[in-house]
Amino acid sequence: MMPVPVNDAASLLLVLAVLLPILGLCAMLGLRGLHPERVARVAVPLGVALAVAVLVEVWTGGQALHYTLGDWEPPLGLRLRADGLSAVMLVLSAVIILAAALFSQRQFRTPEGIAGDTRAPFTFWSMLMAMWSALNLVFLGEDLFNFFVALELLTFSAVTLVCLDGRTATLHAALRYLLFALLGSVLYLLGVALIYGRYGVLDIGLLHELVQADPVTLAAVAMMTVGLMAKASLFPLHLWLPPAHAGAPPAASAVLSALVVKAPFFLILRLWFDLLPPLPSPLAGQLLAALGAGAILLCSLVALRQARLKLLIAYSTVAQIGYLFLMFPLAAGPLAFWETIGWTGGVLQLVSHAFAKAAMFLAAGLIAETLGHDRIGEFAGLARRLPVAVAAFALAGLSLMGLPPSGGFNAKLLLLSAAAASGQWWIAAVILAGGMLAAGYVFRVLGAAMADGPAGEAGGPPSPLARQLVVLALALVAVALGFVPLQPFALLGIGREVLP
Amino acid sequence: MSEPFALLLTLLVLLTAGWIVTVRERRAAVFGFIAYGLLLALVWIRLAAVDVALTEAAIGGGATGVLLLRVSARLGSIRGMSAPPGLATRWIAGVLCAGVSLALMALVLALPDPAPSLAAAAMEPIGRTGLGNPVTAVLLAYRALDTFLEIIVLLLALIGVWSLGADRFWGGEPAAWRTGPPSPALVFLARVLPPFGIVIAGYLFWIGADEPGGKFQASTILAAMWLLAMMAGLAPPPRTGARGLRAALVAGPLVFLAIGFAGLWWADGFLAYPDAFAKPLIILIEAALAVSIVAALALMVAGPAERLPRR
Amino acid sequence: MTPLVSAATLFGLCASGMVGIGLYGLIVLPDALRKLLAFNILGSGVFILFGVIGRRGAAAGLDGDPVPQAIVITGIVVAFSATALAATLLLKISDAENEPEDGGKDEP
Amino acid sequence: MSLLADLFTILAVSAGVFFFFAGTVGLLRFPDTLTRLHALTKADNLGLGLVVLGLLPQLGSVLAGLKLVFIWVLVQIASAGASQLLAGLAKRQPEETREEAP
Repeated sequence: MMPVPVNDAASLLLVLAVLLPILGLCAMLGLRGLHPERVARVAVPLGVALAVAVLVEVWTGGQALHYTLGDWEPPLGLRLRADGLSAVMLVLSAVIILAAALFSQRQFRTPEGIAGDTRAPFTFWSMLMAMWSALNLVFLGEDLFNFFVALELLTFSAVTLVCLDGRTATLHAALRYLLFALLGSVLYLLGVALIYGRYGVLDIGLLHELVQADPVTLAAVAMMTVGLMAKASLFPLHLWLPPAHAGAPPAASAVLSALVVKAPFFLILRLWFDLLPPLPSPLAGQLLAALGAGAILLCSLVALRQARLKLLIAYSTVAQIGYLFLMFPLAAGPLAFWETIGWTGGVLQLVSHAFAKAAMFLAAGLIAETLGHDRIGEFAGLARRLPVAVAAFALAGLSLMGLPPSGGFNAKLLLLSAAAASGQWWIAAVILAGGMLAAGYVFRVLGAAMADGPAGEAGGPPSPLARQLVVLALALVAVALGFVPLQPFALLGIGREVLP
Repeated sequence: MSEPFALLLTLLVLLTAGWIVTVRERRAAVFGFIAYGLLLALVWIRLAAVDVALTEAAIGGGATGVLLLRVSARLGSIRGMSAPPGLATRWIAGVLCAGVSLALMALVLALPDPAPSLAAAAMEPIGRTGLGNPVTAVLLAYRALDTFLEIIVLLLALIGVWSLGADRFWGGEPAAWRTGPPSPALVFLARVLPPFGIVIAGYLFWIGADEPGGKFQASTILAAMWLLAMMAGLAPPPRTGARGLRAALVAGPLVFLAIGFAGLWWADGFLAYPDAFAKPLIILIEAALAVSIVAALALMVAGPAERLPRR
Repeated sequence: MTPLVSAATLFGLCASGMVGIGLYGLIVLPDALRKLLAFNILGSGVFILFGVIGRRGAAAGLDGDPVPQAIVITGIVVAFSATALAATLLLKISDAENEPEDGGKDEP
Repeated sequence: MSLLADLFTILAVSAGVFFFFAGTVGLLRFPDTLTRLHALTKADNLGLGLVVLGLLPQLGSVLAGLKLVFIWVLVQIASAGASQLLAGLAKRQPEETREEAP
């Protein structure tokens, strides 16, 4: 058994990170007089501070934080745990949510002179809070059923945000999303049932010491993985994502694409690297990578043909998620997985895609607001009218294409080197082809926007500079990630050494 | 009552399930689903899980049934999610799903014997909670965070339901069942049943600490009584923006959190109870949760606001 | 008690069948409300499987392991919430499509 | 005494089961909603009543007996009310409205 650390003041941060947004939700729901955006103005900075504090604690302490809830030890009780990767995800979520909140302050403000709350602002802010809580729980949880509850919180808040504008098309998208997500949850739960039937334990840390690669365990993990794939929209279970992400309000699309699809992927990582023993056969990893490759190639091609900007960005999300699944065969090998460049590259891809994609969706939101549509064919003149948004889109595009300097370039270079070093040339070829296709769709948008044309004079007041700067800041972070050193980070290994 | 009964029950459950997915009429499928919920409750009793049986009968059969009946009565045709599949698709799906079932059966038979269990682990410290029903101990002590989040799931679903109403009705009354004056039979039921329902709910709530029963089952019955009164026009549905209603909805989570955080000072940490006061604290949490659950369940079935708020 | 005929095992097979039937309905039924019913059948199959696992774990003077039972109670409430949300969504779509002048607000 | 009680239980429960059976056959075979309801309520009233009556001598305590009788009374009220509602619905919609079929 691992030594069980006692709860201390630092580890209480984990509890607060999960509960603070829920407290915000309760304040919004319980007190109509407080306008929800005002509650968010308090809760969001506090939440960011909590996430940063966790990262600092984990980094300086050099070890994972634990909190055992109600002093009931697992397997009976539940605990929270933050290692290096969780801390990174926590800060990533906090920053993206902060950007989404800043971007939406004006759009989702309760109208002047109304004593209570109104539909769209209340729904947006309360669901944003719930989603944040659920994300933090996914990143900090240790218990397989606890994850199920977190995933359901995530689903309900995401689906509600998707159909916020109430148009029939987005209602259809939300329904399809909900059905896919529910199917995913049930398959995941089926796997949890089998794991419990086999071991009588749901805590990942304890399971790691017990698991054997027998049929029940492998079938259970396979079912959970398929369920999570449906939620992470890995090809070919991606059909729900483009209409849903394209139909949501821009800030919601940004959070959905940057974070919500990453949560189930994070759980797949936990299952495959932290729960299972090193697999006897690399076949499963190859299969996941093959699906990822399918996503990169096919969905990039589909993105190239989209007439609407938001749909193009959404298809690009599915393609970029494909890259994440390349890391399964690439992190295998003689080294501990967190010391491989395949692992580092995968995590860097996750983080830089989150920033780049959030920037893109918010830029698309600004463009649609200004022009009244997002048809790429009618973008001529846009660069003159919205230079900051177009520049942000271009910088974010740099990262998606994998051109230097950008986080995407470093991530893809690391994955490419890992593929070359392990002789998996087909993966290297897919990474290169994916980069070219991404260049194709990014330049298609930029080319249209740079052209001279009437969009420069279209009506409507220009967006406030503050909102444009939020978008630019996100894109600049995606670029700045290009200056991280090209080697495994010690931070991502914190808390993993205890796992043999 | 033993294996032949279990076999009969298995066949009935599977036949009903098969009927629900193959019957032609939508309404018939909904009725079939309500019967299916009751059959499941019997299965749960045979599995010696009386707590679950009560929950299944109340929520799985009852609340879901009323909800689906209300929806199917008003639901028109919807542009298909997909066209009706052809014979080939159905055969492929059938073979695939049969394969899944068979594989799952093999896995069930492959589960280890004797089975791993936390029963002993759950009974050992149960004295510290002051409870007699181990299921309640799991829900409110060992895995209290799950239960807390489950209430939040209910609230989220309710906000989701509300958000589907129109902007101008936000904060107004749900207008379910406004198809003419209520029938005398309904009014009769709504007058006669609630006293019984309240007594039964109180009983279930109170014994939940030591015997099968508890807040979910009790709350569902209370919510059903409230809905009955709303349907019969005896109690107007509450405005979704009413202060009292909003307070009721957050009462459960807030009391839960307050007692949870108080554990930092008077016990060993968040969500820990001091041994001497564990039982009264747990009952206090359950009572507050029950208030929130009744409100959330009833309003979720009633649907989004469809009438202007009264100013 | 040989494992092949015990009631728990029988219900385990029953749960497997329910999962298959629910999955089939979810795939082939064109009507969204019927898909929702199928999802509930699929879910109840998983819950019964938890129940079987709990029953098999009878020990310490209990008729079953309380942990899976508590999990199922949580699961049933979550499934109800999902059903309520999906059903309301369906109703909203149906209203919007069947009276486009009144209910739907189809602006770009 | 106990033999007599057992005999009574067997007779009463069997009669109850017979009414349930007859009611179910009626539900399946009768032509329209109203006659089907008639068959069902017979099963509810008499069938359940006889089963409860038959079980009474087998119970150890008066409280348990009261609970059983209470359940029977509740079912009476609920089924009477529900039948009224269904009958009202049947009167308003004489032909079963067929939903779109798969």
